[in-house]
Amino acid sequence: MARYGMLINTKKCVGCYTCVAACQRQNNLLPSEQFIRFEERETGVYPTLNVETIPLQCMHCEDAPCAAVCPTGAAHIGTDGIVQVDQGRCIGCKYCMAACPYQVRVVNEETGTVDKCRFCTVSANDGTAMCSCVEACPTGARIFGDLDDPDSEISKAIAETNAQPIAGDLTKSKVFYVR
Amino acid sequence: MQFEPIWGVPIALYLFLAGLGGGAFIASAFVHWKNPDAEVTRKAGHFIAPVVVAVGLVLLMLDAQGGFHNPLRFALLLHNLGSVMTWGVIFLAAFEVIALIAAILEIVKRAVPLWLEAAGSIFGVCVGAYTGCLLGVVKTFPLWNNAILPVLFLVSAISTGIAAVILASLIAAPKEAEELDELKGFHYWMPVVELVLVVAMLFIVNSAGDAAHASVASLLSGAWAPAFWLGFIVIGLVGPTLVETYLQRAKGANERALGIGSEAGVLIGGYLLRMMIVMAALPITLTVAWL
Amino acid sequence: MDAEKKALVFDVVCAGFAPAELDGWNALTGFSAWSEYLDACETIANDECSVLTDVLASGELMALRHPLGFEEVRAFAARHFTGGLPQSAVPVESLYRAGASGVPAYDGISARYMGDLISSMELDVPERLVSTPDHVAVEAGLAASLYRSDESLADSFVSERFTWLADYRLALVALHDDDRMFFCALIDVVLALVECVRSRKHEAISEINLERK
Amino acid sequence: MSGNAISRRGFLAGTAGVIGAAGLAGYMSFDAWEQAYADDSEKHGTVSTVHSLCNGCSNKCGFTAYVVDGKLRKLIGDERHPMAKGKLCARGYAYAEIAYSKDRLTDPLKKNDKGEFEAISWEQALSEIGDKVKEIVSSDGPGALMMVQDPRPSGSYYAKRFMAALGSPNVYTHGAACYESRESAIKQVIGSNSWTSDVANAKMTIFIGRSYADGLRPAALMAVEKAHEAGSHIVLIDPRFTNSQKFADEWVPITPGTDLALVLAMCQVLVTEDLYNADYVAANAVGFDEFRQNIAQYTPRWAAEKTGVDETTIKRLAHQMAEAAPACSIESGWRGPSGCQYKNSGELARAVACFNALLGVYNQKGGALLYPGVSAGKLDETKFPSTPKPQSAQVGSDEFPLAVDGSALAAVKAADEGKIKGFFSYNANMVGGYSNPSYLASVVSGCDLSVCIDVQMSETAAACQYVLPDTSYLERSELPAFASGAVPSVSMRTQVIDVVHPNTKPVDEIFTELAKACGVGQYFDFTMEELAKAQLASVGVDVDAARQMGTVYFNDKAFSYGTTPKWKTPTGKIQFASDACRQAGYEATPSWVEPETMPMGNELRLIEAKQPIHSHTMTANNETLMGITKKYDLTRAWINRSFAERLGIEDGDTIEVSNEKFTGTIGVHVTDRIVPGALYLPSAYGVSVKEQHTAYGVGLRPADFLAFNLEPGYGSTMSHEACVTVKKVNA
Repeated sequence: MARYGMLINTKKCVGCYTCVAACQRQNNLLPSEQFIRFEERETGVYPTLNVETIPLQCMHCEDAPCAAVCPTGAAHIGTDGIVQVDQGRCIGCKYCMAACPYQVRVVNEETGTVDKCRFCTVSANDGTAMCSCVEACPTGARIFGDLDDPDSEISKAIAETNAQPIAGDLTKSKVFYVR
Repeated sequence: MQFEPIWGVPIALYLFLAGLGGGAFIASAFVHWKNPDAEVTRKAGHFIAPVVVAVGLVLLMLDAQGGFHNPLRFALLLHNLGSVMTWGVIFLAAFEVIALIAAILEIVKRAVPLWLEAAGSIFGVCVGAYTGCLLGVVKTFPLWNNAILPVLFLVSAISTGIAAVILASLIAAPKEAEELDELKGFHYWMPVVELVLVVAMLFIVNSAGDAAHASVASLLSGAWAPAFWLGFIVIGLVGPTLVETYLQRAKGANERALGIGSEAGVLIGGYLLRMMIVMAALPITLTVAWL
Repeated sequence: MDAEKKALVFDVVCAGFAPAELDGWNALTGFSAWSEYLDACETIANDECSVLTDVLASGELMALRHPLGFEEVRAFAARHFTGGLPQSAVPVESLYRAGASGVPAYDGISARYMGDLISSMELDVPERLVSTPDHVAVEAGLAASLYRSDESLADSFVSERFTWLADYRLALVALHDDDRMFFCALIDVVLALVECVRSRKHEAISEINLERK
Repeated sequence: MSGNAISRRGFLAGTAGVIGAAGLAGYMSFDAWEQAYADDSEKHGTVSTVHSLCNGCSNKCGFTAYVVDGKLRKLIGDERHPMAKGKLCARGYAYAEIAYSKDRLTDPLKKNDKGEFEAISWEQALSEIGDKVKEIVSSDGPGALMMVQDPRPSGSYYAKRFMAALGSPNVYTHGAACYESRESAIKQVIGSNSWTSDVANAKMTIFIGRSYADGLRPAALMAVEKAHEAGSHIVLIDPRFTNSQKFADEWVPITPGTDLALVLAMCQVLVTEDLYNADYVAANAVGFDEFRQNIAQYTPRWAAEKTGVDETTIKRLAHQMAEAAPACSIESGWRGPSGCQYKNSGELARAVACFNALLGVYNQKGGALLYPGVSAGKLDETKFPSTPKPQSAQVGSDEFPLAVDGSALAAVKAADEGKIKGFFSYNANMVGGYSNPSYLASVVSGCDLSVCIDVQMSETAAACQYVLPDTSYLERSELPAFASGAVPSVSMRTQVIDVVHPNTKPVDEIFTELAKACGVGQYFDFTMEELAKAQLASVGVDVDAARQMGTVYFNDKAFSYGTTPKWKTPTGKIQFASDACRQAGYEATPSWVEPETMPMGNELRLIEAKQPIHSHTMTANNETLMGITKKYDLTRAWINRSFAERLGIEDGDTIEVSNEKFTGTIGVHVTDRIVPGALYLPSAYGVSVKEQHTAYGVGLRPADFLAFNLEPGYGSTMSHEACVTVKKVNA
């Protein structure tokens, strides 16, 4: 049973929004459904500056607060630790949106249900190449893989760069950041 | 980053009405016990409780778009016993059933058995407190995530419930209203307790990180300051307390009008409290402060 | 109301919203044919479940009485039934329903359904409408043919398919063009007819339930 | 009475509009269909893949399209494509929505006397345009026709051939609002239009007003990332702290319009401190002595005062570049300060080319590479007859002799003077942003004949009499797209989905039929596929193999380091001094030219630049991209923090931006990422056509603040020569 996770290296993120556009194309999402949101931090004083763009998306937490509060069981931790939202059960009460400290869940205006990053990189159903955020990123800032496999690219990268979740131990996040 | 509140007026109204329903039932049970002859007041309480809770539930369903499109899914609400909302649904269902039975009994002029009044009151407390817990368990919003909120919401629930009942009796049966001294006695202290709770809560929350501080600031000095100071504090708490103190000494001529005014104030304050807590809360800052 | 009258209502919409030949339009709007159409409108208006009378604004009633000539219909279509203009009101269903991508766009779910339906019923569509099978002229044409073949099937198709016309009517009304009243009238007649068919269908269903109890 | 007046055969399966039993059996309700369709949509969803080229910008990145049941599902950047290298950008993924867009043109349109567009038939459109063209050619000659086209594989061939067939030399690209000054000036120095900086292998690269992360070409962005990781010293000289800062070591903020002074001073340092490659210059260049004398005056102190960059930095940059030579270069730029933005853009490009020459970096590893290209060879004259030589010179070539591609705006000036009567536009939106839109719109609508060929309504189309609907790039195959590169290549755009609107035509058919209508059909007696086949055959490539592979490389023509390029200049040498420039009114060697205008007092210079998710206004009507713009308020103007504080303007306020041409209000982003003397506006917004429902009325358009004024000698639009004042608008 794998334990999928992602590494995002903000030192390589130039804020070009390709990942969110590719995610919308890959998963056929509404224009208003953006599974990735961005925070931008400007530090330093003119003219020595640094601008950091931080992509944020579902962290697929192992102790997912969204799954804990979801009354209908729509938000649940599925196979391989991927937090999923069963669109057939979701009533759109938005409790999970409140409970998620990363604020990365969005309402599908058409169906009234809530959805979020589905780690679609793992489930290329038609067995072909993916245009998910990981493959689409032009600077290769994202790595996806099995955290339980020590030889996987992501495990090695996390060890090498000492990547940390964005908000420390706020939740057992499975997305690690190099900043 | 601009933050759009997740829940809006419908949910704030739902939390307010659920609490008020619970409080109204408790008030009418109390009246039943302490002032058996205040028929109209008791009936009012027993009618208000189920109606306002029903209205609240409808608002909840309207806001939950997914469920609204396919209503069968609401049955799934009982799936996750770990979720406060599931418990809320259970309490609300139980309370609504009891309140309806009580209301029907009133209509057919049969006495509402005391055990039913007691059960209804217990569930009334649960409903009042659950609304606070619903928000309280959410770590994302420091303004919610503290132990005082459920107590504050419960006190406000009972206070607004009593206010509604007294308001009804002032309007429908002014003579009965004069006899409700014990009820008014309790009711007199509630806004004071609420004020203490709010001050304590905001004081503690204010120190819990910059999202917390920003939320409190937006209440005290930011966009919500008018609603907070004028609406909640003055009209909702201080105003009614002053009026009640005045009424206790001088049974003035326009005692009824002042009473109605103060009870209405409590109701307005109760709603504003829910609206502000729901909509002024700002989420934990990951890297950039939410404006 | 007999099936032929219902078919005629849809013939007029089919010809009006995709004007092709002069003689086809003149045949429909000739004195005898058009009075038949007005008669059909009358029956719809009098039907207790229809709300046509108060829906039909005075302008529309007047427009119905004096149908536009072919040249006026063709010119209106040239100005407003073509894509890409602020004054466009292209009568294609998927443009008035958020598609899979949540944005009204061509080739929506209704287009795919109508496309599959037309091929499975071995019908062929005029070349210039082949890519928009959910164009109102195609849907109306199919409805008319169905009414001339199997009324109950036609009723179920009509009750499902034409609900989008209410949104389309809003786009029509918003046009700054006096002739729009005529086209709004045609749409209102269809909407009223659909309303009757739908409510009649519910009665039919409820009757069946009663019998079964 | 037949059930269907709308069609010859209509729905008749039987007679009188009756459907036979078999037909009725085929009926299924929507729910039944949805159930059936949903169940096996995965099973019978046949996935087909096609190689095509993105149309989101002029990079034309190659991608593989995955199509299920005739509907486009996803796009994957082609690993083999030289620009994409396996990646696309946000526009690549989102712009594909254009095929099904609600705002697409579906029929040929003509303006009626009330100025409203009406759909007309292709026959009517073609015959009326044909007659009008013949009338203009007979009365004023073919020189009275002009064409503006933003080059795309089929578009650039067919548009040029159409005009050439008529005998008109007036075919222009968008160059005058993009690269005109840069390519023309570089050609004066080294004989080629541009170079590609070998950033990945360089020790040091300087970018002037250019950001690989905003004007995003995936391959280029990856190259600068690789350079950064390899420790290469990347310098950004720019009034803005752009997204490329992630892979840069140094931001040199500079007063806009003064980059020329900085480069001249750097040249001065190399020459006076004898740090230049004397042998290389002696062997390859002419006019160096004249250059050396002239350059002496441009001391770093003089430049520091002009540019706001301190003297030590100027000297240091020159020294570091000398040290890193030859594995270094100043990047050529794209639309930036050397492309078309200032009165001294041309001179800046010349100075940059000379600086690189001083260090002898051309064709060196890590330097400035002149990549080989391959183009189609000679074709069979009978099948593809060559078009007649135009009798007159291109309009504007007299007043702007240096312009290598000619200036469309010069032609607009001629049209305003009545010399040009017929205007054609393909896949371009001149009125929307090349210069002042209201002026351009008035000139275009003043022409006797104006025809716009596009996929959706634009400012240019709205100004034209006739609008012809093009298919979207996903609904057509196109001619081979040859690209120069380390290994020159050719890539194919193949049709991905069926034509959505039957009344739209692909560009090759439109121009073929237009040519026939204008009586020059004999030059178009072939189909696009035949031409593609012939073009590829002429360079030994099979068209079907090319469409199958997407991109084919000409390994035998690969570039190799160290080769000295053939300088295709009149003197056959690198020209530090250029006669053509002297005749055009410039100094022979690159010299300082004051910008047209400088901000005075509280004025700010209005600068505009690209954002990674838009290609100027072309992608503004896209739901997904505009969704990103709205969520992150990307329409906001930028002003410098200290400047804003002086005026009491805070981040998020609304400000009024105004000058004598235009006034508009916009949200403001107060930031240190811009120099105090400038106001930045993104170049993708302010679309003024209601037909684009998503884009209309969102944000401000920088071009509205610009007066129509052309750069001497080159004819570029000088898009940054506008100053504005700002004031806080109380919300």
